[in-house]
Amino acid sequence: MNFAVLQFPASNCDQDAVHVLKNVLGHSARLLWHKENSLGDVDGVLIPGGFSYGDYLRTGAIARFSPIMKAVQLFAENGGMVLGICNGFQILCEAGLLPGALVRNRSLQFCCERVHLKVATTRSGFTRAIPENKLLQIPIAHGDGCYFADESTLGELQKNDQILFQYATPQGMLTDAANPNGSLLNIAGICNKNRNVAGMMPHPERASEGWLGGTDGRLIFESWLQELTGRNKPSAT
Amino acid sequence: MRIDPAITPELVQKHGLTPDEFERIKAILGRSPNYTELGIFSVMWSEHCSYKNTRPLLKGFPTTSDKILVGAGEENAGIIDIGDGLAIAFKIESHNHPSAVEPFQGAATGVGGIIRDIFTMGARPICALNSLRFGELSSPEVRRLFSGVVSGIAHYGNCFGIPTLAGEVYFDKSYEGNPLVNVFCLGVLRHEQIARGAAKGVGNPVFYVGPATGRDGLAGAAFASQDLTEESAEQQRGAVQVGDPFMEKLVMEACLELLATGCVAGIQDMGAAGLTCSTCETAARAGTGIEIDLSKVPQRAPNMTPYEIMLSESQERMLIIVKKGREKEVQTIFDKWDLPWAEVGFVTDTGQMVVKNHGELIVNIPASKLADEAPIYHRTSREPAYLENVRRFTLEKISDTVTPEADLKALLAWHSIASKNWVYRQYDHMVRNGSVVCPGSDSAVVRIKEDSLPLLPDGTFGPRFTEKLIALAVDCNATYVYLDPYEGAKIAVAECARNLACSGAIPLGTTDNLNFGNPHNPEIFYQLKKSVEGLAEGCRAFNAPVTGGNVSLYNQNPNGPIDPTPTVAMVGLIEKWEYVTTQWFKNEGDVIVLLGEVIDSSDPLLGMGGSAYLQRIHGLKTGTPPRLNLDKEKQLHDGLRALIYAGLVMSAHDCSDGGLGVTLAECCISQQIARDTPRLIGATIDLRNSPATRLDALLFGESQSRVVISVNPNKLADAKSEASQRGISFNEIGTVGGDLLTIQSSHRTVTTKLADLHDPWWNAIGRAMN
Amino acid sequence: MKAKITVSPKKAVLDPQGKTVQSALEHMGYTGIRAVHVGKYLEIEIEGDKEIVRQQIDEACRKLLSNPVIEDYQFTLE
Amino acid sequence: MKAKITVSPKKAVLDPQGKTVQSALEHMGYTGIRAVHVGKYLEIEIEGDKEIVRQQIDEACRKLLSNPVIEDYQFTLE
Ligand SMILES: Nc1ncnc2c1ncn2[C@@H]1O[C@H](COP(=O)(O)OP(=O)(O)O)[C@@H](O)[C@H]1O
Ligand SMILES: [Mg+2]
Repeated sequence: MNFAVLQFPASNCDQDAVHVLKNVLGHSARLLWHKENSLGDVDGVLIPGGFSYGDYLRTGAIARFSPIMKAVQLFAENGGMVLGICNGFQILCEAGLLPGALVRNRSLQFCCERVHLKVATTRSGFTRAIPENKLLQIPIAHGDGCYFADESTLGELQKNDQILFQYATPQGMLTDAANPNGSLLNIAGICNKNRNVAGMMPHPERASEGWLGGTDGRLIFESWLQELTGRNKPSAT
Repeated sequence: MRIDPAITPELVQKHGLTPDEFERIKAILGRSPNYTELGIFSVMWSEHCSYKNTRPLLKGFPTTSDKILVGAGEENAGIIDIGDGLAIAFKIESHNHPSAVEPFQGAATGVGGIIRDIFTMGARPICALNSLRFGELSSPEVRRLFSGVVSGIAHYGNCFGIPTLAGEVYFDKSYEGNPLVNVFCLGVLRHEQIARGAAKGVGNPVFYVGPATGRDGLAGAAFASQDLTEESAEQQRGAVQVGDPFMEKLVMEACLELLATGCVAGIQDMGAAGLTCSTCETAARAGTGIEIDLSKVPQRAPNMTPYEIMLSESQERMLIIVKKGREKEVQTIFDKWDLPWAEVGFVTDTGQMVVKNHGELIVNIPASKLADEAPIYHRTSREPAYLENVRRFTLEKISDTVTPEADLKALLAWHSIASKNWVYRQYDHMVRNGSVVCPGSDSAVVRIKEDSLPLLPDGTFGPRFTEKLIALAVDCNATYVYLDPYEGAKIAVAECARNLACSGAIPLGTTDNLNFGNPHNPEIFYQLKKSVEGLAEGCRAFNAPVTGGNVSLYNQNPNGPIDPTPTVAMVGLIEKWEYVTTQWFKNEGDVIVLLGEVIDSSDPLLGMGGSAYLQRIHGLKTGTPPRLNLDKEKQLHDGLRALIYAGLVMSAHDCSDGGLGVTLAECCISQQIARDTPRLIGATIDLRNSPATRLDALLFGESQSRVVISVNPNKLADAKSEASQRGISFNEIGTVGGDLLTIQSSHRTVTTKLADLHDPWWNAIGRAMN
Repeated sequence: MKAKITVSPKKAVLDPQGKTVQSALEHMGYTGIRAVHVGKYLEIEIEGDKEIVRQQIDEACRKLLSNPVIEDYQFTLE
Repeated sequence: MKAKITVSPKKAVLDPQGKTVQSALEHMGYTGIRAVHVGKYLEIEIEGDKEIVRQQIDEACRKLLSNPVIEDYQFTLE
């Protein structure tokens, strides 16, 4: 598969995403500068973590106006699969490709640690390869990861089975103590209604090699690859 | 037009220059300096830039090895070969005074500064460390400084995208009002990618890159508060430097991209003393001259004077000397990254640093005399009076413990020993996908993979290589240094090297940060001198030459000087993945072995002098600290590495603050799997055969040259024979397993539940901060 | 001209900063505090026809300077 | 009563956030922008004697709500 990993000014997990897609999973992945207007020939788009535009004003707020985001919008409308990780999730929300917003952690502190994630649904192209009831261990690293949406949006998310991941205790309970940032419903990741665009605060690319303390993150990329296999390429401008 | 103030003796004095120094300046120039020139001399001849008080001492450091590619003092940072054509650049730097004034921005700009020092060398920065000292957390002001500094480091490092992978934090009254913020950065590059801070090639244009210059940082020691302008008083004083990590990330990416094109003749960051330092040093290094015109320098504030522009410390700026005819490539790259740039001057053959403003000559100084011929002072030293009292301390003055369980918990909760997770959780310590061992073990370990490197001219990372593993640690027990500067400094080096050995690494090099009080005080100068001797001795012993460092003097508060704090950061190489070792116990049934002696019986204080135990339990900061035999220590490290290489070691943790008791507890409780998921694993220890006369010394004495390892029982015989061949003492002291830590001794049995140890240790700092 | 823009968190959005400031103020001994909200303040110096500028600022607020999911904005032009 | 407080970076101090927002606005096509400054906005709902509250808010601004080293504040009471 061919992946484009978007590169905004001060994206800083861009190279990490390329590394995992390319060197760990053996697919082709290249960095795509935000000033480009076209995605070229790609099967999937990954918006990586980082501090695009220094996180100034609001996380993801400025990046979403970059030229490349128009192409991403179109790609997504045509069914193309887009995954936003951390800052990528924030950008997707700002761009309106995902509902809700990510606000300051309730501790008001940046938080970097491994967390437990309950997989709320395997009915998505980003979670389908995850064994039923498996609790994932994946690191988070963010200062603005508190997921917020109004009541009706939350209701929609639940009704449509759009919640992908939720912060959980080691036993899989969705408690307040397990919630590192105050996210509503302990939400760590969601997808859109069409299930082709997803965002998550945890960093699966940091949990894809055993030496770095776990490989649970790989299941997410493997789900994506499974989903892409046997799909037609969406038209990309 | 503004009129420069007259050069009076008072003005010279306000610039921190002595009458003798002023005479020297006049001799160099053959005339009296003007106001801007005076400012330039004052910053270049400050301790920060010239090391005028410490240079003779620093000569004692070992600075060579067959692996050193760029040595101490040559450039912005030293560079060491790590094989396969790869190299690492690293350095530590202090930002103590700025952090005292504005903790968040002071610490943030400290991180920014050290990162620039590294990518200036052509290296891609891949990890950062920090070493911090504060007063005690019971004070709200200290809490404000502590949380400000930590979030400043987090803000800059996280946004820039560098993992802050290790560090240390100590709390002691002596740092109240004068916190220490030392930050370290390490970068990676190929040998042929080394860049130089030299203004080579007469006629080459000089570029300024980065944000516009403002009146930032002018409040430094060198600034004289004259009525210079009509601007507000606040603007005259100069503004606190504000860091912009976003800008720095772009500047770095652009600079690395630019260096790959081969159109750069020389490059230097504008750190302390900004344009002044970068222009005269690059010219001095190349033996050339340099001429710039200030009217071309981007300026943020209106009506800036030449003096202000030359002395400004605005952040995230670089000076780049470009090969003539290739200016276009520079412009293309900086435009791509939306970075401000300007061509401000050119390289000359006159040896002079010439500064003009709209064509008018403002500054004309021989560059090399300014950069390299600062005065040197041999200060007098005198043994501090307090040391006599220290030596008089004996153990008879305190009675042995009858509450060892409570003492152990108290020590684990003592803020200098307690887990620093409240700190390092705020740092992104995993970005760049290289963090093999994260904060929480003796050393951090980072892997070097292809994308750790700057790109080559062809846009690739170059030939493949096997991933490399670098271990890092930073240490200094300043209490020891206070109580015995020479021995304490030696111990700082030894502890650092021991931390590396515990992780399976062999030392490559050292960088140090000398944080001391006022060197004009002979007692302080004594601390400085003896510490440097101790560091030098230690670095020699472990074959870890000093590749660079930093000096920060005048660290005092109204109550007196800080404890002498020669912070040591050491970098090592782990040759194979299998050698990577962490400090926590792994498996039930493994045998616990103490490498080294249970207690140093030749020490009359049994390792209790200066110990955490004396400080925390008895409120005493005294006693001669433990002795350290470097030969024995080196033998221990070599032996430990041999055991690790032979695959015989499951865990290794060095015995330091808090002694054997704290070390064992940490082996049981320090593995953190995920949020709220520590892995607790117990141990049963039998010290009944040990010779100790006192229980407190047995549990909490800090005798040196000791490491606790765990060994699979099937490999015990092999381990024992390897150890005996290596001449290191090998004491089986217990077994891993259960949910208690039990320590039997001839005095009594000490038993604690692991959860009761973990909670105070893990949460002490967080609780103090809430 | 100067546009002075305030952006505040919507009432339904968790405002931990407001909460923290409130309890810090209470710790400092201030009484009678009912609520604290923390938002953003922007000042934009801009030239142009006042009515056009007004429209532009309003648009910029909607598109970039605030996020309608979580924030409300207000501005004045001087 | 409501105290409306704005906290802005001092003029002499670098305001990277303001700079970044300014260039974002320019990229989006807005013209005529001379400068952008980004600061904080606080609303405090508080009961008490107006004069006393004014003093309290002023003190709180100096001690807690702004960082006098790099920021200026202003407030109104309504
Ligand atoms: N300021 C800090 N930043 C990052 N990591 C830290 C910091 N302080 C301590 N740590 C980490 O916590 C662990 C324990 O530190 P320390 O108590 O100094 O250990 P030791 O006694 O072995 O030197 C180490 O892994 C260290 O890197
Ligand atoms: Mg230490």
